[in-house]
Amino acid sequence: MSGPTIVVGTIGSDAHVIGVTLLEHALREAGFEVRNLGAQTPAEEFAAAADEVDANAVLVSSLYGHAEQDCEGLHETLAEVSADPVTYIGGNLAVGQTEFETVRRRFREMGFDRVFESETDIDAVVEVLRTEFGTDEQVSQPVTRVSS
Amino acid sequence: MSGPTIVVGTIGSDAHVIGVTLLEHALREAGFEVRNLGAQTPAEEFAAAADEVDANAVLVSSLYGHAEQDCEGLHETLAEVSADPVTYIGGNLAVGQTEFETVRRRFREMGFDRVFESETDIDAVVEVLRTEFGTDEQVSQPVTRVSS
Amino acid sequence: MVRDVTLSEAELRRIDQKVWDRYPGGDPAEFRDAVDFHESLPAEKQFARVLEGAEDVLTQPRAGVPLLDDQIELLDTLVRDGNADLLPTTIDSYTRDNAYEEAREGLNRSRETGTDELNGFPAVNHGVERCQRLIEATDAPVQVRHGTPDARLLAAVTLAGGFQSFEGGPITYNLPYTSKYDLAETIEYWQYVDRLAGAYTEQGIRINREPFGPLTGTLVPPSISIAICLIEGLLAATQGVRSITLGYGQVGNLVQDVAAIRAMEALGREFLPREVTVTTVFHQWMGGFPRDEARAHGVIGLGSVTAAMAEPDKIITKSPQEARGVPTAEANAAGLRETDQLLRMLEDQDIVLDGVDREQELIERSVRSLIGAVQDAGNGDIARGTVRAFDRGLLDVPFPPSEAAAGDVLPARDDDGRVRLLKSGELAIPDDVVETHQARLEERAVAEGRDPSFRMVADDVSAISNGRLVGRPEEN
Amino acid sequence: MVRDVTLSEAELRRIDQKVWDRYPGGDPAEFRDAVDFHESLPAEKQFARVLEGAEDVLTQPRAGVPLLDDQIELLDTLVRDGNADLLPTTIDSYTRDNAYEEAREGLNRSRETGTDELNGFPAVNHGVERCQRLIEATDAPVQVRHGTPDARLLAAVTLAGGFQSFEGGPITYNLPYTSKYDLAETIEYWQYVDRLAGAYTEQGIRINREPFGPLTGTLVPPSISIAICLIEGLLAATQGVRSITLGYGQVGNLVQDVAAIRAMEALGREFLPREVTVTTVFHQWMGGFPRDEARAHGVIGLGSVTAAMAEPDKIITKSPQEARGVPTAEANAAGLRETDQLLRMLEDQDIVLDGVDREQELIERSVRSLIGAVQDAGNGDIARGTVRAFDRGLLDVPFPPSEAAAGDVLPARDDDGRVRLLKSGELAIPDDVVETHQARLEERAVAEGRDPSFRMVADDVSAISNGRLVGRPEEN
Ligand code: B12
Ligand code: B12
Repeated sequence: MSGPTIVVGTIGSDAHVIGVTLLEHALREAGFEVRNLGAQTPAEEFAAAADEVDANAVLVSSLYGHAEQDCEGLHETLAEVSADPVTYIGGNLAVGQTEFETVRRRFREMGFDRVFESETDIDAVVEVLRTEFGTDEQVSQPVTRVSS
Repeated sequence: MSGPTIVVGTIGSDAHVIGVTLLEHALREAGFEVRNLGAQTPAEEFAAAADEVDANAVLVSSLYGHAEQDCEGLHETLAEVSADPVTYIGGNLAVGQTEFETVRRRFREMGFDRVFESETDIDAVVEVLRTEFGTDEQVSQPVTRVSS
Repeated sequence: MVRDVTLSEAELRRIDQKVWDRYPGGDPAEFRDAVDFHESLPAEKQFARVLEGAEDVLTQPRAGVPLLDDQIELLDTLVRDGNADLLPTTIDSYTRDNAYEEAREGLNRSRETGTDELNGFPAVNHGVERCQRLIEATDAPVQVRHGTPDARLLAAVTLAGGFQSFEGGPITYNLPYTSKYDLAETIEYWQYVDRLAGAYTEQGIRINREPFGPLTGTLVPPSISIAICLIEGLLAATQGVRSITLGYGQVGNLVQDVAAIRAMEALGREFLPREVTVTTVFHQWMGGFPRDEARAHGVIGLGSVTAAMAEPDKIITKSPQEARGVPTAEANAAGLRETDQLLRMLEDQDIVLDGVDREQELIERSVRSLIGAVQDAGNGDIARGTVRAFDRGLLDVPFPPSEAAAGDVLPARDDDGRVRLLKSGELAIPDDVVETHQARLEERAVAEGRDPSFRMVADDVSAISNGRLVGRPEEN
Repeated sequence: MVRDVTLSEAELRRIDQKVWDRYPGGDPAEFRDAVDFHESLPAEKQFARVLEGAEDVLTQPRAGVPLLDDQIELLDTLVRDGNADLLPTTIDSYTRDNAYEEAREGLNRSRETGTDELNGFPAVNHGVERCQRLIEATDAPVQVRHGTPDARLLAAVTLAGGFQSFEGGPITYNLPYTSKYDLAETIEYWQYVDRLAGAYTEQGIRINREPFGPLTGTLVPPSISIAICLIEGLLAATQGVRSITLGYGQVGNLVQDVAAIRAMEALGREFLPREVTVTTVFHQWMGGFPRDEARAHGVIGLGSVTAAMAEPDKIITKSPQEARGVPTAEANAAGLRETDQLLRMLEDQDIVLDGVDREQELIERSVRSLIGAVQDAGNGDIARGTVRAFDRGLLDVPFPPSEAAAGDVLPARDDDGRVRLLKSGELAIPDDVVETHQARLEERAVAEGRDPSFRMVADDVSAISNGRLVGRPEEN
C-alpha cells in the first residue's frame, strides 16, 4: 500500500536542509511516498521531479531569506509538466521582520496553495497533508527502529 | 581640618538605604562632615538636621517611586530654618518608564538644585560636591582600613 | 517580654477581635466560612500541596496592581505568557504601612483614572470576598507577598480570602523594610499571623509560610540568611505552622549559592520539628541590577543556571526591567520565560560542582553557632533570644535601615567572588570561620594591591549593575 | 589527485594570476604593498596578536551589510554598544557563490535605494582599497566570516585589503554550506588560501585561520567537529599558516561542552606542529533557536556560562533575534552585552565540574581514531585521506546538504542531554565508544518508554527552539 507522492527540497542557493530532512522522515513514517531533492535545488528540478514521480504535492523549503527570488518561474514551469501537484512553501520566508500575513499573501499570489510559518511543527504539516489527501491515521506505519 | 557639612537620608516611607550608606562613607572619606539620617526620614527631619548642623548641602535619596509626594513641603520647611543648604536628590525618581529629562525638570521646579539619575556613581557625586564647594583633592583622607 | 510559646485559643480570639476592628470591610470573616472556602479549592490551587509535591523547580514572579480585574488579568498573563507555576499578589506600600485610608484613596483614584495609583494590590481594602474572587479566577496557587512589619490584619483578611501562602516574618519583614519597629514588637505580631496559619492548618488547610531570606538583598552572607529563616521557621512551628519554605537570595557565586541551598535544606530538616514539611526558595539576585535589559537578562540567566544546579523547590524570578521600576506584565513574563528556558534545558543534566561540600560545611557551622547563640541568649527561648541576640549584635544583618539590628557586619567578596565578612562585629560565628573569611579577603586585597576597606564594599555593592561580580579597582 | 604538500612559489604565482583574473577591481594588488599596509597597522589591530595574547575570553559577533560606510558604522556600534573584542565582516551570499556580477548589482541597488539588498559585505566587489579603508576605520581586529567553498579570490582581496583573519576551510565551508563541490576540489582551493596566508606569515604578517567547527550546527558530536578542525589545521600548517583557531559549536550539555573545549585544546597541541600557535573558539548554540527573544536570551545565557567555565580563547555570540532573521545592530549588541555580563560575572570564579575527564577521554579517543583512519586511508597523506575517508563514510557529518559526505551518522541526545551516535554508519570510532553511545541512548529510550528512532532525532533537533534540551515525548 503506498500513499500519495510528495516532492520536498530546499530551493535556490539555500543549503539549510535540516527542515526538509525531518519532513522527509516524518512523511515517510506517515505513509507518504517521498522524493527529497535536498539542498540548493533549482526551481526547474522541482518541476522535473514532480513530473517524474507524478507528485501529488510539492513542498518547497527556504530558510535563508531569498525565497521570493528563488521561486520565480516555479509555478510556470510546473504548469508545463503533466503532474498537477498542490504546492506548499515553508521555512523562514520573511526578509527582515515582516509580518507573516504580508508574507503569506505574497506567496499565495505567486501560486503557492499553502504558506507555512517557521514555527510550524512537523506533526502539523503531516496533519495538513493527510487532510489534503483524505488519508487517515491508518496509512501510518510503525516508527522504524534505527540502529547503527 | 573639617570640610563642608552634608546631611543625607532616604525620604518618606522608603527603606532603601544602600545608596545613602555608600554616599555617607564616600563623602566622609573625601573629607566632608556627614550626618546620615538613614531610612524613612520625614521631610521635616531633613530640615531640622540641616538647621542643627548648619548644613552646606542636603542630599535626599529616594528609590521606591514616591519621591514626588514625599518631597512636598521639603523646600518650604528648609526655607524656615537658618541653614541655607544646596539640595540634591537622586536614586530612582521616575515613576514607570518616564524620560529622565522630564523627571529632572519636575524636581528642579520643586526646588532641588541638582537632580541625579540612578546610574550616578558615587565618585561622580563626590566630584560634583567638591566643585560645588571649591574643595579639592587635598581634603581627602586616606582610605581607612576596616577590620573586625 | 515576648516568649516562644503557642498562643492560646483565648489569646488568639482576643487578638483576632482587635485586629478585625481595623477592617475597613465591616464584619470580620467567619473562620468556619473561610475554612469552607479553602476546602472548596481544587488540588491544583492548594499552595502547600503543589509546592511540596513538585518534581521540578517551580517558577514564581512578583506582581501586584491595585484593581481586582487588572490583578486577575496580570496573573493570567504571567501564567499564559510566562509559564508561572506559582502566583504572587504583591501588596501596595500603604497597606504595608497599615495606612488603609490612603490605600482606599489610591484604590478609588485608580478606579477613576484607570491608571495604577498604588504600587500593589490593597488586599485589606478589597476585603475578604474580593480576595476569594481573585483566588477563584486564577489557575494556580497564589501567595501574598509584601514587606509588612505588622501584617496581622493583612493575614487575617487574605487567609480568610483563600490565599494559602503568606510571605514574611518578624525579622525578615522588619529589619530590611522599615526603621520603625522593635523586634519584640514584630515577633508578637507575627506570632498572631503564625497562630492563625496554625489554626487553619489544624482544620486541614495547610497554610504555607515563607520567611523572606534575601533580607536587604545586598551581599548578605548565606549563614545570616539561613539562621534567620530557621529562627522564623521555629517561631512559626511553635504556633502550629506545618509548611515552611526557607528562603535565600542569590549571591552570584555558583559554588557558594549551591552550597547555601544545600545547607539550608539540610539544616531545615535538622532544626525544624519533624511534623513540619520544609521546602526552599531561591531568589534571583536581589541587589542592584544593571539598567541595560540585555545585561539584566545575563543576571537572570545566572540565577536560573544556579537554580538548575541547586534544585530548590521554587525560584522567584526578576524581570529585565528590575533597575528601572515596576516591570510591565510583558517584561515580567519575559523574565519567567528566560528562566523556564534555562531550567528546562538544564533539568536533565546531572551537574556536580567541586568544592560545594567545603563551602557548605563553613555555612553550616556558622548557622549552628548563630542559632546556638540565640538559644543561649534567650536561655532556651528562641523569641527572647532573638531580641537579645540582635541587641548585642550576636545576630546581625548588613545594611539594615532599622536600628533593631546593630548593622555592624560588613560583607565583601573574596577573590573568587564569594561573600565573606570584612567586619563581623559581635556576630556569633566561630573564630576559625571569621579567620577563614579574613584570610580570603586578604588574598583579594593582595591581588588588587589595596587594603580591605569600605571602598571595596562599595565597589562590590555596585559591581553587578556595572557588569561584573567582584568590584575590582579600575585597571590602568 | 590532491596531496598534502606545500604549494611551490611557482604554483602559488600561477594560481594567483588565475585567481586575480576574475577580480572585478582591475589590476591585482601588489603583495609587497599589501604587506606594507599590514605593517602599518597598530598592535591592537593585529588579529593573531590580540587573540593569542588575551587573558580573558574575547567576544565576537557576526555582522555584515553591503555598503562600506554602513559596515564601518555597524562595527562601530558593536564595539561601542556591545563591547566586542574582535570584529567580523560577514560576506554576502552572491560572493560566496562567486557570483560577483550579481553581487555588484546588489551593491549598486543598495547604494541607490539606501536599503540592504545583499545579506553581507561584498568584499570582492568593494575591492582591496575599500577593504583597507574598513580596516583603517575600525578600532579592533577584523575577521572575514563567510561560508564560501571556493574562497580564493575572496582571500586574495581581503588579505591584501588588510584583514588578518580568515574563517573557513575545505571541509567546514563545503559540507554544511553547499551541495555543489567535491572535497578534492575544495581542498585544492583552500590550499591556495592557506598558502597565501602562509606567504604573509613568512613576511611577518601572521594571518589567523579558523576552521568552522560547528558544521551543520545541529547535534554534531564533538569528536567529529574536532577531528575535522584538526585536519583543516594540519592542511593549513602544511601551507605555512602559524596561527590557527580550532572551532566548536555548543551542544548544550555543560559537561560535554567543557570536555570538548578541553579536548580540542589538548589535541590541538598534540596534533598540530609545534610552530603553530593554537587557539580555540566556542560558538554559542548554532542550531534552531526559540523565536521568543526572552527564551533566546536564555540560550545565549547558557552558552555564555559554558564559555566562562570552559575558557576558550574567544566566543562567537548570537542575538536574541536569531530565529527571525538577520539581527538589527541593536539586537546583535544586546547578545554581546548579555554575554559580556555573564563572562565577567563568572571570570573570577573557579568552577570545576565533575565528570569532565571521563567525557573528555571518550572524545579524545574518538578523535584519535578518526584522524588515524584518515591518515591510513591516505597512506599517510592527510589530504588524500580526507577525500577517501569521507567517501567511505569513515569520517562523516550529520545532516549534510552535500553528497561529498555520506550523511550516514545520526545523532541523538542521551538521558543527560549529551550528544551521542544513534547511527554511526562507517564512522571510524572505537567499537567500545560506539557501544557506550548506544548504551546511553538505550537508557534514554527506556526512560521514555520508546525505541530509539528518527522521531527521537527529530524531537531533539527541535527541542531547544521548543524550550528544552532533550526532545522528550509529550507527557500525558
Ligand atoms: C542551522 C542553521 C544553519 C546551518 C545550516 C546547516 C544545514 N546545511 O542545514 C549553517 C550553520 C550551515 C547555516 C548557514 C547559513 N545560514 Co543559517 N541558520 C541555521 C539556524 C540556526 C537553524 C535552522 C534549522 O536548521 N532549524 C531547525 C529546523 C528543524 O527548522 P526549520 O528549518 O525552520 O524547519 C521547520 C519548519 O520551518 C518546517 N519547514 C521547513 N521547511 C518547510 C517547508 C514546508 C513546505 C513546510 C510545510 C514546512 C517547512 O519544518 C521544520 C519543522 O520543524 C537558523 C536560525 C534559526 N531558525 O534558529 C539560521 C538562519 C536560517 N541562517 C541564516 C543565514 C543568513 C545563513 C547563511 C547565509 C549565513 C552565514 N553567515 O553563513 C548561511 C547560508 C548558507 C546557504 N548557502 O544556505 C539566517 C537567514 C536569514 C533570513 N532568512 O533573513 C538565519 C535565520 C539566522 C539569522 N538570524 O541570521 N545556517
Ligand atoms: C535592594 C533593593 C531592595 C531591598 C532594600 C534593602 C534596603 N533596606 O536598602 C529590599 C529587598 C528590602 C527592597 C524592598 C522594596 N523595594 Co526595592 N529594590 C532594591 C534594588 C534591587 C536595588 C537598590 C539598591 O540597593 N541599589 C544599589 C545602590 C548602591 O544604588 P542606588 O540606591 O541607586 O544608589 C546609587 C545612586 O542612585 C546614587 N544615589 C542614591 N541616592 C542618591 C541621592 C543623591 C542626592 C545622589 C546625588 C545620588 C544618590 O548613589 C548610589 C551610588 O551608586 C532596586 C532595583 C535596582 N536598582 O536594581 C529595587 C527597587 C528600588 N525596589 C523597588 C520596590 C518597589 C521595593 C518595595 C516597595 C517592593 C517590595 N515588593 O517589597 C520594597 C520597599 C520597601 C520600602 N519601604 O522602601 C522598586 C522601586 C520601583 C520604582 N521606583 O518605580 C525597584 C526599582 C525594583 C523594581 N523594579 O520594582 N528593595
